[in-house]
Amino acid sequence: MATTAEATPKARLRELGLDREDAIAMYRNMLITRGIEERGHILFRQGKIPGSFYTGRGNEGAAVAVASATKPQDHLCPLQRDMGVHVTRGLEPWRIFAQYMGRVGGPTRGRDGNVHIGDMKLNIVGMVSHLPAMLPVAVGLALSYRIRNEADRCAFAWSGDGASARGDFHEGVNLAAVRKLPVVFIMDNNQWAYSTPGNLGYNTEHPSDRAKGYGIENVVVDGTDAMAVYEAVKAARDKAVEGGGPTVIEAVTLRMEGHAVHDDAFYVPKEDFETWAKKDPIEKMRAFLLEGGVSEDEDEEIRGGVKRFLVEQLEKAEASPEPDPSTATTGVYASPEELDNPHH
Amino acid sequence: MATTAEATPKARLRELGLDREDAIAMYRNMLITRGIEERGHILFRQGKIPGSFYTGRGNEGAAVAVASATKPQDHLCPLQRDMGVHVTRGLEPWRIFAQYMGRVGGPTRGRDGNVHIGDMKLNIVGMVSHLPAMLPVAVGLALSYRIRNEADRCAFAWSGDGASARGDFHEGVNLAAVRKLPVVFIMDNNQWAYSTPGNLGYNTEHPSDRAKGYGIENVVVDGTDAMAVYEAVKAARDKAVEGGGPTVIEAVTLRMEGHAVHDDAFYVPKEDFETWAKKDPIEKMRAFLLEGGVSEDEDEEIRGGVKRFLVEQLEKAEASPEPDPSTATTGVYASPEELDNPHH
Amino acid sequence: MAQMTYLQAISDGLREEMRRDENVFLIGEDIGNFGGAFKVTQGFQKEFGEWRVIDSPLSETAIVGACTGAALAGMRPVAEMQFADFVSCAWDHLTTVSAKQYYRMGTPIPMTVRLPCGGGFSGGPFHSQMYDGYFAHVPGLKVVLPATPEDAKGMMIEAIRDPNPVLFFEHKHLYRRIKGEVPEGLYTVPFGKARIAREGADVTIIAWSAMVHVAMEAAEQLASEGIDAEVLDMRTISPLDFEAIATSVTKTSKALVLYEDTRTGGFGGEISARIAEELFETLDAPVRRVATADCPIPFAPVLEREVLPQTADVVEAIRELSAY
Amino acid sequence: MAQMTYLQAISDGLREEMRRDENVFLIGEDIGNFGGAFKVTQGFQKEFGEWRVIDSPLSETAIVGACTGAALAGMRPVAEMQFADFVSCAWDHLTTVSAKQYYRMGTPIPMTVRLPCGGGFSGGPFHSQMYDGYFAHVPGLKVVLPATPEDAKGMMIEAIRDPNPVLFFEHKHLYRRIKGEVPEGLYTVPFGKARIAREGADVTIIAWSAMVHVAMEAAEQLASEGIDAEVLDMRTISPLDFEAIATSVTKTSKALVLYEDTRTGGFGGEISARIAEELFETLDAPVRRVATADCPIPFAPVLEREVLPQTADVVEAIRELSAY
Ligand SMILES: Cc1ncc(C[n+]2csc(CCOP(=O)(O)OP(=O)(O)O)c2C)c(N)n1
Ligand SMILES: Cc1ncc(C[n+]2csc(CCOP(=O)(O)OP(=O)(O)O)c2C)c(N)n1
Ligand SMILES: [Mg+2]
Ligand SMILES: [Mg+2]
Repeated sequence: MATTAEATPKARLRELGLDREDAIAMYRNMLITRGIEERGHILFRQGKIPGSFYTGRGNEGAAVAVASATKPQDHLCPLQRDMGVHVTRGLEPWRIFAQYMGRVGGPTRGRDGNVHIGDMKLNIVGMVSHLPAMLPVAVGLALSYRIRNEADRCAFAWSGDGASARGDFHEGVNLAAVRKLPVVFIMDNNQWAYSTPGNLGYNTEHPSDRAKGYGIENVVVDGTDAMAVYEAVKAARDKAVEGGGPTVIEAVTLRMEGHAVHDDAFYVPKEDFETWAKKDPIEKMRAFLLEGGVSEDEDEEIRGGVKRFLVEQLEKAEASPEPDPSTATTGVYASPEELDNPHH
Repeated sequence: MATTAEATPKARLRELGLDREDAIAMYRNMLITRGIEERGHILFRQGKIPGSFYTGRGNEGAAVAVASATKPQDHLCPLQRDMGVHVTRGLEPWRIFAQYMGRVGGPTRGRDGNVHIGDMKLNIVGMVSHLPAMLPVAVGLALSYRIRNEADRCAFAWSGDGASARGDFHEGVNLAAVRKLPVVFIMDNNQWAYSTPGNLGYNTEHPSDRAKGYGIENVVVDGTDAMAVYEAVKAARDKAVEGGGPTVIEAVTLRMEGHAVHDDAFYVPKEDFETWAKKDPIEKMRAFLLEGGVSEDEDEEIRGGVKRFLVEQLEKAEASPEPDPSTATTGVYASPEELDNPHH
Repeated sequence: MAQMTYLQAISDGLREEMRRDENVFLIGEDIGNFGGAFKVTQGFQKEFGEWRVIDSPLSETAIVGACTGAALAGMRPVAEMQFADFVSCAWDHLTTVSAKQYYRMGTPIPMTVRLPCGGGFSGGPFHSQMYDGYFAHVPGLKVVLPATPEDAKGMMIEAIRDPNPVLFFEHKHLYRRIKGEVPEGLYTVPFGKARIAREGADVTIIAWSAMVHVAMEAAEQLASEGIDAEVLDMRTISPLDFEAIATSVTKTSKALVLYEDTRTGGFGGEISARIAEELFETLDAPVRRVATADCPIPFAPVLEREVLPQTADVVEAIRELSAY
Repeated sequence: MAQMTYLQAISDGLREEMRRDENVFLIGEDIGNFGGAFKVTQGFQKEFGEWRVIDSPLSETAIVGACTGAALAGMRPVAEMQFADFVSCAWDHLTTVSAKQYYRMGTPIPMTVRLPCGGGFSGGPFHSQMYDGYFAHVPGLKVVLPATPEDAKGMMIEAIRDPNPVLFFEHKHLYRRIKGEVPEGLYTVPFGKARIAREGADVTIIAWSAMVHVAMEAAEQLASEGIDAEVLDMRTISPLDFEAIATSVTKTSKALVLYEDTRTGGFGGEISARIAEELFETLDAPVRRVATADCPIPFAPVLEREVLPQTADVVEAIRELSAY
């Protein structure tokens, strides 16, 4: 595992080309991410979220860090544990709450639920359930950059440790490797695929070792260490846009909840939860900031701000109406004008 | 590439646990294989083979050697360049000719063509066109050996250099690796996938390097050297049945004809054809036998015998009637009795 | 006889047949230690061991491909798709290999794919689909869809024993909502024999899977209006018991086909076509279809309700049919 | 106007649109240096370069998945499946992602998948299939199937410009056998507008793709017997020009649906059902269907002929329909 150089937070930030505000923004985005998902649980218990509900608890640091290392022109194809990507890119939380509750204000206007969101204005492609079907899509985005010779543009595709066993992963990564496309593959290794442990999903030390079969590099980082993730992603992005081909970045975390609300994760050893609770990415980031000169007061203010912000956002979401049933069957096919002016 | 130990043919055979008759049988099977396919070309030009036609010229040595290293109880799932497998297992050539010509005597009774053949009495599973769809099937066969604790049984799955880019390869090999199933993967690396060269299909030195992504071993052998192939396969089979998990054996050859009859292979450098013509697997085997004490006369006799045998077999095939059109739509579903008594 | 939920009946059928025949094994995602996303195989791994209840990688093609291979080796594999929707990832294998191998090679492929299917609970576009019509279109595959606990158990056992690839659609919405008497021990319900769920004289409702229950509700409502509907539970659509349809429609002269797949291209169209083609002279009104709208299944309850067939839609359609 | 084969017309449409719009690119197996298995893109890589005519690995899902992505980035990707049959390997992606992305996310996916399809030349079970009915069942996809060179070119251009995923079925049996006048330059043939291939008064034959030619042959034969058949070339089945069908069947009162997909579950069933449902009172006879038998397409010519719809089958069916 690539280890984080021991350095003061300030030196570390300098090394990464980040300033204090960047770091605070990342921290804030992690707090917002967790806040959204925690409120999601409450909404679910209140019966306000239909269907099922799941979160990316434990992965906030990695998701936010990856997104922070991207540029606005990069397309991102995040998956089910990557709410932090949407938050970092600026998808307003009220729209996420609205999505959860099936309201018109959500990015899918009630047509899809949970974290099945995206916003092409923010260059985030909405995921589908079938995993990891969006990975070849990201490769196609990268291919189009290459065709158009867009110099500083990179696509990002996510996959889980488990979903990397699917054919879509293989075909997508292989095509990208063969054509040295500007794409970075993020592997959320949260140690479980639903109830299935890593050793039943892959036969290598790290799931990202699959990269070796494509002749590309993989880098394993501590996914609870946002700075480490940021560093690895930035390097991989630089390499990709310079024509060096794709990299797989594996962010190791533990999925800190069940697969979804109905799953109590009885199969995860309790000690593991305890161990990884101590490595909480938000606490880690907080410690980093405090050590780097952010005061307890300032921290308090940030956290309070996030809380208030989410309360507002939730109110706004609750005010978003249910979709009009008469629209249920419309918009199955796009009309030519929409190519120039898509909904999102 | 694993190199063949320099040794006398006799010592080499002893080392491999083979005797003179075994070697002659392999040679004979290669000759039959090539003879069948050469006659296939003639039949095609005569208009006796409907549709298209393709062969495995250049791969006779590898196909025969692999099959020779298997045991009768092993299931084999060969592909489009592996006629030698069928021949070695004992599928009678007249049935292959009948298959080519769409006659009832072919293993598919005119329902499928070319090398889309199999015979469950010989434990050969008939392939489909979609590549490499039979690979997960072989994994399932191996899985059933494991479930039933059958000690000395191994399944064999083939794939081309090109087809290894498909999801079926990934999912099948991964499952086998994770469960350490008794299966050996043979990769026919004939340097081309139709007109597509290796560097547009995979990004590693060898296509079998894909194995590294599954934490299993790959062995690259000269596919024109039957003894080298035999040795590698035997070792992989031993390992597999002892619980050591699967191996990918890559047999490097050159596809010595176009992809199929309509393809003149203009895209293959002429020098390559010349180079590889000198490495012809049958000539190599012949030299090996002559050096090992088989006389020119004996060789002449073997070759003459094969010729005569194929003339007979072809006659028998030509006598096989066309299928009865009224049967065209029957046998879409199996009836319960057929489970106990399948057609083949 | 024991009272069982539809889900328990499926488990029971699986368990009994696994006890009887050691060639039966299960493979799927999270079916072992976890007991499956819907807990159909809860406790199975304890009873039958890790090699008869196999937790696979996330690989639908490997799962069904391995089943084809195991079937060729004489096993009786049962695959679980975590949701029917994910069978799209194994579409190629099922249609290309499993379905055609017997016709081409003469080698039967006795395998079962379990498919928790259907909508009605805000599963959204990828956890709600009814995939039956796609597969009923494929020669070589059987498509079976029990509507009751008793059928669920008997058809499960029949599916495992059938020498062909069988797609066993278990409706998620019935799992825990539908209870009924289920015989103990081993029994089978043959494929290709519809069940008259309700006798009636005025109009025939042709349905399967969860839609049988919608049809029954509609029939009850209509009874109070003096319309006496016959409800046919097809049980399987491949094979299709067209004889049962013909008998009923010959009696009632009017037919409604109710199905949960999307309207256009769904299997109800095929049935409607056959009725009109083969019973042209008996029909007193055009065949009606009530089905899911031609769009993905939306997530929000208000939208999903609009898209999926509702009892009121059936009642309305039957009223019109009656008045024709 | 130039005389072109069906194949040349497709090439011509592709080439002209690629010249006009630099966002159009092609991806597929062996389409570059080799020019494609059927040589549709011969010379394209020379003209447009390696990054607009891309030889992909043997990976159907990567090919269409990449097209979805490129479409989202503003490109106009055109994928080639080497044979339509292999699209089964990309089924999941097309139905799960490409088809549903616009409904869910509001982002159009303008992409075209070229599918050399159909039987009649001993291609066997895996190089002969007609996959149209499977896709016409999927909301969000368009399914287009030109029958003439003129349509092939105009519909190719229309497909590329359409803001939705379009499955463009090119019938292999027409590639070099069918010639016709093809306008020069850029023009489009709109989707969802059937063409009256032959006017007639007695009976309507509804067909598309290669079957249009079978229908025309049958109509010629029938003319000599005094039966005047109208032949409708649907051109596209999703969208479906039901209005054209209704107009014709209202005139003739009798309809035959002719399609190359397997009979049960093929799209002809949907059309037959709609005719019987919506034109119940105009029909003077039950709708007839002539289609491929419910089995894989066998290899041997004697078997294949038996399974695929033949002109004689249509003639016979129309005679019976006329006599009804
Ligand atoms: C093709 C497919 N099969 C099954 C599922 C059901 N499913 C949803 S999440 C999941 C586990 C995914 O594991 P992993 O890729 O490790 O991602 P994680 O949820 O752990 O982040 C499964 C099996 C799915 N979404 N897609
Ligand atoms: C899924 C799939 N796509 C496309 C094809 C068409 N096709 C037949 S052989 C071939 C090339 C295969 O290359 P490789 O795997 O290297 O095998 P080889 O023919 O060289 O032995 C292609 C593209 C196919 N059979 N299956
Ligand atoms: Mg995981
Ligand atoms: Mg090859």
